[in-house]
Amino acid sequence: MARIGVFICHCGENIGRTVDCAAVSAAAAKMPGVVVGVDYKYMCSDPGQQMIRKAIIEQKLTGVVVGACSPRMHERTFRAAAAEAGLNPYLLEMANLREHCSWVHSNQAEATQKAIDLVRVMVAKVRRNRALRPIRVPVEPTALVVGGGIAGIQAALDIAAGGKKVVLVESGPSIGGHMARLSETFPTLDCSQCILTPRMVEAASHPNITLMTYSEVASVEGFVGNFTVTIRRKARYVDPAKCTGCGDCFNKCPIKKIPNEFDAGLGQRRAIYVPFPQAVPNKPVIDAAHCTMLQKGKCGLCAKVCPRGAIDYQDQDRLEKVKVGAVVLATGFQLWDHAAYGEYGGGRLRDVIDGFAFERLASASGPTGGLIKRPSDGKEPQTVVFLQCCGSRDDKVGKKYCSKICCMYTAKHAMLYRHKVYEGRAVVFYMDVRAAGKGYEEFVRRAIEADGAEYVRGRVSRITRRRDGKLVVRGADTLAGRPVTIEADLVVLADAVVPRPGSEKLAQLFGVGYDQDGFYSEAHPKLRPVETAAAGVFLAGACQAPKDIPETVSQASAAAAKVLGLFAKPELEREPVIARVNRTTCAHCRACISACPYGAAKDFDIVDRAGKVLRAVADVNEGLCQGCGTCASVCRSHSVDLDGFTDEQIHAELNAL
Amino acid sequence: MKTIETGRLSDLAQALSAAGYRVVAPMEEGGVVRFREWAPGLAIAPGVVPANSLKDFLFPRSEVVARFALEPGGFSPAPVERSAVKTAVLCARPCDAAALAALDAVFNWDYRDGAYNARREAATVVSLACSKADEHCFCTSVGGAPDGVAGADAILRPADGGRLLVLDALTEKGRALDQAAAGALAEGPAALDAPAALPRRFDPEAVGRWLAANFESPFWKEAALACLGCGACAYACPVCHCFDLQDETDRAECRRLRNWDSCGFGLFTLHASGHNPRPDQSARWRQRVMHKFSIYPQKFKTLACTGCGRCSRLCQAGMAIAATCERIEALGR
Amino acid sequence: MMKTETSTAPAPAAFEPRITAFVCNWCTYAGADLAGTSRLQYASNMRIIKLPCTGRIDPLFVLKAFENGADAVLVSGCHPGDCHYTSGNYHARRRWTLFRKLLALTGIGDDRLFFSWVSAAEGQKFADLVNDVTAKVRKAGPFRAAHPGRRAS
Amino acid sequence: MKALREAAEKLLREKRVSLVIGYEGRKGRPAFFAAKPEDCGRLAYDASCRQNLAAYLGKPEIRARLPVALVAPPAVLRSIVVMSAESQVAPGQVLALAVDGDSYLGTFDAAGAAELLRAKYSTLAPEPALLERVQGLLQKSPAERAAFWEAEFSKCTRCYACRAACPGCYCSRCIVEKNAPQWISTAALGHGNYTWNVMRAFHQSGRCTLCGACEAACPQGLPLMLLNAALDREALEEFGSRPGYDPEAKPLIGSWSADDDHSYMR
Repeated sequence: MARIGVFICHCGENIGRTVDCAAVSAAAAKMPGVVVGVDYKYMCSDPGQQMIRKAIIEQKLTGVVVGACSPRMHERTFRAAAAEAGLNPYLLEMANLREHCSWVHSNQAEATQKAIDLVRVMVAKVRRNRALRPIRVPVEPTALVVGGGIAGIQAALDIAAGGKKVVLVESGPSIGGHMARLSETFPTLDCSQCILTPRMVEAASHPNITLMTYSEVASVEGFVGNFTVTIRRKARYVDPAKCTGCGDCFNKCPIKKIPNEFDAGLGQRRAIYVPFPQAVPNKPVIDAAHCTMLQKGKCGLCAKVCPRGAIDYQDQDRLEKVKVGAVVLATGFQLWDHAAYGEYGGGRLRDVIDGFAFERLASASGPTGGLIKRPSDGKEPQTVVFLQCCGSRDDKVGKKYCSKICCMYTAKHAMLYRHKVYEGRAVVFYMDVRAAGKGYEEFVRRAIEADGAEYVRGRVSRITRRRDGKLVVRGADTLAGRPVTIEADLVVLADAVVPRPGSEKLAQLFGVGYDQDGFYSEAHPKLRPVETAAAGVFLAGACQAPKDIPETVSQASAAAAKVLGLFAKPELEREPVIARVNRTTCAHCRACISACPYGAAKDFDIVDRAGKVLRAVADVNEGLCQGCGTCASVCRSHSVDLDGFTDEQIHAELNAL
Repeated sequence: MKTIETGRLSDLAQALSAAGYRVVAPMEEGGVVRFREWAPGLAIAPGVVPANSLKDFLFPRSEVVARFALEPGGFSPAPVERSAVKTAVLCARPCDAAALAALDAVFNWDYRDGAYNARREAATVVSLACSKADEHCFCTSVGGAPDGVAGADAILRPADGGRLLVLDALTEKGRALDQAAAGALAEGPAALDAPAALPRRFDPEAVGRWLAANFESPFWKEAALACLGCGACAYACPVCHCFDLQDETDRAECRRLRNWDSCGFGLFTLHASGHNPRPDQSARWRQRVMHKFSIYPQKFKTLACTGCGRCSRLCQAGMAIAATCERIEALGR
Repeated sequence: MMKTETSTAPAPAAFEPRITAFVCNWCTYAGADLAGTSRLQYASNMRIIKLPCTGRIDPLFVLKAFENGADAVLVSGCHPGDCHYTSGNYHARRRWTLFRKLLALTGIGDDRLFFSWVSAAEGQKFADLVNDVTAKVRKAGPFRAAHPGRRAS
Repeated sequence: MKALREAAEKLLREKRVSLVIGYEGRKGRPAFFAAKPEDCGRLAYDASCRQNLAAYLGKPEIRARLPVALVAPPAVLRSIVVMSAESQVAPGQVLALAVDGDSYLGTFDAAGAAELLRAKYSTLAPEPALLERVQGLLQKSPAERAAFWEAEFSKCTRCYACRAACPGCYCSRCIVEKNAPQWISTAALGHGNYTWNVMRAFHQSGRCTLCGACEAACPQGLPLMLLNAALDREALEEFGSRPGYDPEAKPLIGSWSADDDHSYMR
């Protein structure tokens, strides 16, 4: 005979304000099988948990329903409490009276009625719950880090420092990411490469880190603790084992006029190239699309000059499988293409550039050696207009969200420009200046007060190019309430931060969710900002949302800590929500075997003592089963059932409604 | 003689309904003739043996025999409405009426079944003598006749080449119905048609003797190969009366249902252990034949088959109990 | 059913639909949580049954809900591509495409049976969905008045 | 017919099968089981044969006597292919004596049957008249449709003749027989009948070969083929499903494609 205890939480006022908790617990006390029905201010507090533990022991409860917040919030907490009192944790269920009831309804009678129904459903379910034991699966203590920017590098280094192996996959020829392209960094103006390159080198040389540049994730199998990831190693046409990085090949390569992506197209590279002098690994790749040898079979100069015979035109993409227990996604961001703004020249005005282009102009290692020269004629711009929120906070043409980093780097740009062109004029158009962060506000003040950047609050409506090459910037000063026109030599647009192309596809491979803008979804916006809904897959950096360097680095370290925590135990405890087959009634139609996303459902022969096969049925591999229950619902005879969500439980829930 | 035109049977139904009877009669719907509750405007189709039998109205295919209200403490019994509407069944076949003896016997044997008997007492059965028979009919082989009166309260006999029907009341209930229907009946002479000529096909006693002695005969294995194990025969049979008790619960209450069941189903004898004393269809078919021609007669001194032929008419696999009996009789010789 | 002292509910005459929702744990349930954390207000007529994945939802669940007096049923899970179990929602989608046809043929139409993709990020969408579904069902009227799939008593 | 009888006789004489399941010449064309070569003279086939003999392949007594041969018109050939795709028929355990109208087309195993079907019967479809009735019903209002089925389903006695008639219904324990929990009410009334009949049809999604045996077997004349045909159309139009043409086919319900339609989802 069931002895159920029902515990209704007021959550302070959060539930109590709209739900008559006393009425709910009173109603619950009258439900079939319920022997305890009480309500309390804070069930998750220690006295609250103690109340549950005490009742379990004294009332010999066979099941518990806690009516409180969402189970995503506190199910673990309460199940742990139940376990401490000797009740199998899976005999406790939660009714979601806060997120699904008190917070979304204002009519007290309706909310209370709904709360009672939700509790009744859970009481009906918990009466059919069975004690379950967690499933243990071995963990492969190697991590996969996808993305070789500062996020990926930091995560990889921290995991490696924790003594675990890491495979660091980067799609480009070198690690370093966007940070390697920056001149100086706010708010301290220290040189980006000076602080980054040592980390790049450390990552490449660390005994625990296997570096896979020019590589991409092709496919993913398995689950937390036991992923098998197939990596596509793209053809480099240069054997890294032989190459010494001497540079003879790219100095001789006749194809010279390829815009260099690293320099935002302001500089040029060869068909065989290293993206930038400090690249790691500092070994060239051949850009097949531009190489005459690979396109037309003529030339072959690089092969001739290479002293080590490292050039291999026959090289092809290779697929490599790695077994890993956890994954950190750190695929980063790119800038939104402002071509969508016709009024700003639609991307056709050469002297209207984005933030990265300006970084390269300002960078000592950039195409201009750190001199600010405008792309069209190489002249030093005397007036530069910086335009914030270009594509951000604009849900018509651009993005709804704030890209967060633009206010700071624009201030930095204005500052850097003024440091390099003393007489120059830096005008910044802004909607708001958002400088929340240690030393950030001070930094912006400095740009304005010490370095004389002119901040104009307002939007720019139009940028046109005059015959003499001047850019006429028309806008409004909304503080002064008058139109402004500025004749500029260079305009820098702070384009919105958007996810990398293909990030959705990658998310799908790992079963990670993403929002409407393509940024990866965290498991919980506050309490699980590093985890994803896919167990064992963590997030670092701007692939989740726009972030600056310090934020990115701290999240990367957090992800690393999560990975190390996961690897701390040789075995992983998994929720025992798995499917089971009733071999007596299974007709072996094999629908479940076809349906199972994990290959967990498989054929099984029932044999007699002599080993003679009597009958074939379906069977489920506990280790592989992830508990989606698809097999159960394709089974016409309901011979497959799912622990934790059994036919009996669901039937009872429906009968309670 | 009291007569009514065959084409005007609905007048009789109208009169009875006006006199407070619920009228049940064979009517065609979607190509199938079925005993149904009559309502003004519906045409009565007396021609053929309906797909369902009279038993539907005495022993319905599903009925609630008990209710339990779901209460805080648990379950508590709740009342069940016993409805026994005064009913007149028109144009029952003699083989339907003949089945009542067998049903009465089993529902009043060790326990008097309230629900059945209430309906039985409220029912007046007016059968219709058969002037033709099809290849499935075999009432004459099981002690019946195309114009048999067993079990009937009144009988309609075709006359003047089927144009007229002559009504004869046979019991008190019948006479009461006769009174109630007076308005719809004419008085006058009529030449009764000859009942259908239906030669006897087998001797049920000989069949019974062989059955009692040949439980393990290999005959059964092959005799039941075609049987697919559905319940069509048992559900159409005017005598079959096996039922299954099922408790079904929803939020409000638990209902104990009495549903028809069939010895043709594998589930019929399946034990909770998984063991099934009637492991295959041959054992189930044997049970069906033995129950009708051996077990039941021994217990109640009456056959559990009236030769209506519904089971064979409806069987998708062509199982025919009369043919089986013929072969059994031959085996016995 | 329990009634509370503080009842300010609408007049009993007004038809308040009972709507049963089958949602997956990872997307729509979380989306409903987000609606809560965002304090979005929506109609209180829906009762959620949580399942791990839309792939778990057997058409029998839907019929049972109707049988037990639901005036409408909502099935909601992860957007295509987002399934926590990679393909449970694809399996569900195919199932519902066929099943809804069958129900339509037997008189349960688009004003009784609703399907949606609601991600963990779509709290607003969930709130709007509940309001929209509730409004439509109010218009459709009580299911139990009109269908062989209902429980007679 | 001569050719059919000779082929059947040959199979038995050469002991390639222990049983030939066909239709008997006498009125009603009942199922006939020829165990001896000389029985085969009683075999016959014509359009009045409504039973789908593949249903016997789910019957333990018949399975115990494999290998067997079936007299199989196209729809039955498809059933054999479906059953083999669902691992109910082991290769070589069932031979089909393919017939069409009054011609005998040869003896085939499941794979051969599939080839024959693809070659000669690639466009089998429900009769237009049937589809018109489905369309007609869909044009009625939901209330009218509900009323139509309420009237039809109310006749159902739950004798399960439809289930017994269907080769697809080979489950050793039908869902309606699972009583913990009892998803489908056993009462031959209202919602029990609705749920039973709807689920019976749904469980044939992507599997029904439109042989019509269920409807032919129904003692109450329920228009079950309306449900089957509607599902068959939907499965064909949405997913290109053609059950019974490929012995390797994956189950329609139990597989998926990223391109499946979901225009009806919000």
